[in-house]
Amino acid sequence: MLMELWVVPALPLAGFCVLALVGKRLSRWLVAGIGAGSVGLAMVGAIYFSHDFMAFEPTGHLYRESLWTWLNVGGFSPDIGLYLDPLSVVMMLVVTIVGFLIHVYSIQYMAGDEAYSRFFAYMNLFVSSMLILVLADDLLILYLGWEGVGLCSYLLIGFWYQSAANARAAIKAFVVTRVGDTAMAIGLFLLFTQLGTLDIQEVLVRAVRQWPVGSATAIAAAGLLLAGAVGKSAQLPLQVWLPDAMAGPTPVSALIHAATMVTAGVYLIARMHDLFIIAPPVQTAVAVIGAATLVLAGCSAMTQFDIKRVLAYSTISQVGYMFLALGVHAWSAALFHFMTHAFFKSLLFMGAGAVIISMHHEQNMFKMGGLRKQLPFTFWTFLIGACSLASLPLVTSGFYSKGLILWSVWATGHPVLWGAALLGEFITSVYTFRMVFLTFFGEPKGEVSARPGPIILGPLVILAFFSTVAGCVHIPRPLGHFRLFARLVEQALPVPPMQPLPIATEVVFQLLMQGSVLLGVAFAYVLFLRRNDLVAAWTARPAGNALHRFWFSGWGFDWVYTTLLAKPYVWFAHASRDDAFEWIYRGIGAINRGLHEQLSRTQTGLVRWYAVGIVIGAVLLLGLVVFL
Amino acid sequence: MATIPIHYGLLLAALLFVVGLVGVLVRRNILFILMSIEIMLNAAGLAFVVGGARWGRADGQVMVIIILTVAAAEVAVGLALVLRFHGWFKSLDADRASEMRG
Amino acid sequence: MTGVELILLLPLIVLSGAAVAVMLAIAVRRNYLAAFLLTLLGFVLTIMAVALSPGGPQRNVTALFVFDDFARFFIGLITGAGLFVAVLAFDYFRQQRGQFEEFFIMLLGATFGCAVLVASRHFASLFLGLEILSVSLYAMIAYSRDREISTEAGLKYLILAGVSAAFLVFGMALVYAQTGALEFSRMPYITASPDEPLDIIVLAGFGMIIVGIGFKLALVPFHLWTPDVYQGAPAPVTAFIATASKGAVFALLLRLFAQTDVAFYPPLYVTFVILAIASMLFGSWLALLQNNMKRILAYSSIAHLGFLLVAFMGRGHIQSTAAAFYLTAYFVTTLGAFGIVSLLSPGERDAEWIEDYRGLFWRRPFVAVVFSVMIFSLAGIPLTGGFVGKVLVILAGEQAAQWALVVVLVTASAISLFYYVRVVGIMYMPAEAGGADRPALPGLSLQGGGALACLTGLLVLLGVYPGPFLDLVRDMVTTVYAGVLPR
Amino acid sequence: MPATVEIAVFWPFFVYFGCVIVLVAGMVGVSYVLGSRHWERATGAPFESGIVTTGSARVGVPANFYLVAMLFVIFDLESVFLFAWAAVVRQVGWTGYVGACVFIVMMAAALVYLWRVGALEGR
Repeated sequence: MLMELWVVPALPLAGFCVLALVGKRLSRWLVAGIGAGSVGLAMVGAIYFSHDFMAFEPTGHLYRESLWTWLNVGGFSPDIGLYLDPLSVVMMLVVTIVGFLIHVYSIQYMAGDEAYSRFFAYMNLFVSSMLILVLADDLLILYLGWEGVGLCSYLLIGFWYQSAANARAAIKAFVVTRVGDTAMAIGLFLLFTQLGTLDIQEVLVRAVRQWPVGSATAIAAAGLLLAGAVGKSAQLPLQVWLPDAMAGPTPVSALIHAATMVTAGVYLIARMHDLFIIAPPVQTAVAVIGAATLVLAGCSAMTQFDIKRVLAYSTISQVGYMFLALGVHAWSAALFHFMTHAFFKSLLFMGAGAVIISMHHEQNMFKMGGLRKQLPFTFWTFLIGACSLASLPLVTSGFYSKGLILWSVWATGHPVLWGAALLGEFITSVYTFRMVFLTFFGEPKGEVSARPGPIILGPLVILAFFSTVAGCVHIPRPLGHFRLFARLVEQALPVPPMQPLPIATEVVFQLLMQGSVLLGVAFAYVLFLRRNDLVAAWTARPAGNALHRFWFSGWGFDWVYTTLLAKPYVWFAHASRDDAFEWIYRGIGAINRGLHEQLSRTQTGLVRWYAVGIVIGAVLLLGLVVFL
Repeated sequence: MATIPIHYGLLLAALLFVVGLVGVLVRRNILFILMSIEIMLNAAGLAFVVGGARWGRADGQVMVIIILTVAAAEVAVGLALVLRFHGWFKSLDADRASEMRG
Repeated sequence: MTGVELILLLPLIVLSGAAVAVMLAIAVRRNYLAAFLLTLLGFVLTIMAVALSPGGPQRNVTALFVFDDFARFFIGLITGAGLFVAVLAFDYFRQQRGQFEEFFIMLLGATFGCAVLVASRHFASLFLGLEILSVSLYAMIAYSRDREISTEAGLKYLILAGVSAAFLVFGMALVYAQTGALEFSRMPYITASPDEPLDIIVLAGFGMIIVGIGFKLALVPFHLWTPDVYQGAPAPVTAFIATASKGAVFALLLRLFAQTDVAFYPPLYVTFVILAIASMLFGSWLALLQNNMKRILAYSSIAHLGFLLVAFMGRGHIQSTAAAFYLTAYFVTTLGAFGIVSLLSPGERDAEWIEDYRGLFWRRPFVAVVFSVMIFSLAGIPLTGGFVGKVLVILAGEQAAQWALVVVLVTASAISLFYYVRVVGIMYMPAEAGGADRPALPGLSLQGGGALACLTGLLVLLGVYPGPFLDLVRDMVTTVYAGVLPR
Repeated sequence: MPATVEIAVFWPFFVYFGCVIVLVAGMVGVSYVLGSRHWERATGAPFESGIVTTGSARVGVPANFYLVAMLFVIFDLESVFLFAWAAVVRQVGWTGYVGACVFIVMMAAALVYLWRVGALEGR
């Protein structure tokens, strides 16, 4: 039966503790065993609990496990507990399964690294934090996991901290997400002061009871939480950290993009859905942000040279789809896409990693090419992942999940957003196959130095399998109408308000979407495999060149932030170096320093002076006692 | 039988205590400082005797015996330390011991 | 003397018996390891005796002692501290030249003194316990024969402790002369009739007792000895002074004032408030730019005792619970911090300068992480016992409506953050920047590392899951109020 | 406690105190007046008895001397407790007897220790 759920997050945490404390003294195999094994056991536990959960169907479709009361004094008694419902079941399963495969992959991928145990320690902490986040039944604990995820991303992006660029990327990720985190913390304070609790279910119940739909407080609270989600999930306008986060080792990228970090925002919104429902403007903002992000990031992805940066922008874009789905109340569609995306994106990253180590750590796609023959295994798995990302029809999981999103967007009556999503489909298939063609087709340009070993390829195969079949848990009406996933998730999340449209319409829209995808593939085939000169000619022209540069730089967001925020801020900081406030702080410092110096003088080292101190104290004390 | 008022006894004890205290503060020789501490302890002993006499009970005198023994133990360790101190500083000047400060 | 009383006395009997046994063992054959193991055995047996002894309120044994749950708790705590100090001292003195077997006699004796102190309900046992503790400490502080500052520290402590003991015992004599009572419970329950002004001699007597206790607790303005003694004493001894000695005296203070309520007589109350405020602020300021780790910890301990007094300044059970919890967290933290200083000290001198810790993380990651946890706890960062303790103390101060104290507490915590973070920062700096004269680090022994791991685990447990321990403390403090007039 | 002081009761003390002062002052004063005041080579030397002094009286005494002195003080004062016991030996009965025995055994143990570590050897 359902019990002892806590072992799932506790196992990776224990792995972290062991590795952090004695990791350096252990042999590499032991480190790998503990690192991957703890997550593996957590995965087994997660599968076991999920099976139990679905088999026994606890009342209300949820299971709470109260672990302990942190401290109980003066009316303040935060309960520490875990919460399992279909939403967290899905999250927990994906996090542990994908996390475990990435850990296994890392055993070989990181084999040459000096800081082997440090790597696995951070990775375990990462997985553990994410599990705490998705299983928390209290916003305080959720925030703990949230911050833990942020900390681990910082540590792992800057894993090779010897290079200044990596350290800068880590700091950038930390600072940018911190902007969102701060907003979220304020949101939590707001919820606590207004509702008097941080227990998630209680918050939702009280919010719905206390606040009418569209009330200002609800909008403020939901907006602040949205800001937090936007920061973590790298959506507009806080998406700038993710492309730079490629500085970390490739398994880290896979973990951040697929299983842990960027999906935290999606989870948060889905978890707090009642709050968002009573704040319609915020809900609309979620959808608009998602749609805008998916198009913008897709355009940037088309122009990148670095294979990992393409994938990074594609993640931003795909999470944009999830936000879009959340924004139109298609909760299960968002979660469905989260699941399939986790599989194929980790597959793509790990495939890209295999390519990169085979090519002497070369990441520029234009220096690759023709790897189809040299790395057949990697090629086929990568191709499966790419098809899924581009959502080629019928055999890929992306087809089902993204199809559901698009259909939900249309059926809930958002034609403009639907148009953006359709455009995004086209762009997605263009940049995906651009990547495939540049890397695996054409003339070989580089030398393959090493072939990936079985421990690297194993997870790829498993993920390729999942990327193919994971779509079967939800099949749309024209193809058989199988709603296992939606039925499960809708136990926890409301059913989207879809208009009852005829099946024929749905068929038409499926075809439209497939048309744009296939068009994109053809486009990529022509431009990047057959007629390279077209692209070259186009980018040679001033307008084309400018657009290319603009997209390449991620729509100039970094430039905007630097000129509009960072530079004025630095200037202002310089200018106000000697202002009145500064004097206050310096004054406080000087006062404390002066007091320290004066008081230190009383410590003369002379024992008789110390006795004088006692006597003076005694005289004062007796005087006070006697005369008061 | 007429007795001395208790306040006189306590006053005497207090005077003795202050004599010892002043001794601690003004003497630089460690031996004299230790002696002064003995005087302070014995002043307390005297006060206990006075109290015991006032309430007509023996526990005040028991306290005196305890104070005496404790003072002896303290002095024994104190003398050992003084010897060690002399070995290091070649002097019995308490003010020499100011290696640590600040 | 009945059988039950003997069983109740068992912890004291075992401790003193262990001291005599170690002494005789040395007389038979001088062996460092044997003396150490015998000491450990003594401590373990004492803890067992404490655990097995019947608890409950008002377990009086003769006129001198009471072995209620309060005494059992603190004897257990202090014996545990003694145990850790023994482990630290074993590694510490092994690297020095000379004979160190007798150190363990002194350690057992000092622990015995502390145990007498927390179980005392009479001025005679109070004074005896305090002096057994002090006399053992004089010898322990001056134990490092080939270090000048060790002798200096011992002598300073001897003179000043002698003066303060004279104050204490003179205060007792005044109280006795005026009330005829030596037992706490027979002293006037002072605030029972608040309109009636207290006799001036009794007040002066309690004032002098506060001087004596204030000295042992290193409250400002009786704190001047602290840094010098902490610096000069061998690191394990410093750990003992900072924890067991202060803890025992604080427990005694709690009992004395719980039973007489004298601390709530307005003039004395004001005195305590002033002592607390001065200790918190002066301790933090003194530590601010200090470069000697042992002195930093000394000054920070002054501030921490000020925090403890804040909890002491209310007469409800919440306040006593907060004080006992805070004291426990402080015990664990301080033992850990000085334990690290002790374990990192090579034979020739202590690892006391802050420069010795530069880049410690890169040389000794485990030790550096443990030290960070300890310092975080001292600073009151969440998920450590120190944080929970501080929250409890602030709540206690808030419930006693002592807003000035709470404000000062928060201010002093903010100031203290500076030097705590500075220490942590230095540990994570690159190691190359340090001086060339840094001594080689001694190897971490199994028992030393184990002790540190235990302390860290305990500290995190206290911070993350304090519930059961809090309940234990809550039940325990109620016994100290047993037999006292109802409020 | 009467506030007035009955000095009359204590007059023998004052007479005794006065007599002591007068006597001591008289002895010192008379010898000062009558004594001879010459200072020659042999004035300070003992005459026909005692030993001729050599060197200064301020010689360093070996540390062992102080050690024995300390031990003496300690053991001497501990015996005070035995006196206290002796005064009430009948009232305290067997409990007191056992207590005293424990006390004596502890003192003996300390003595054994001192003897074994060589603190008693007057080298």
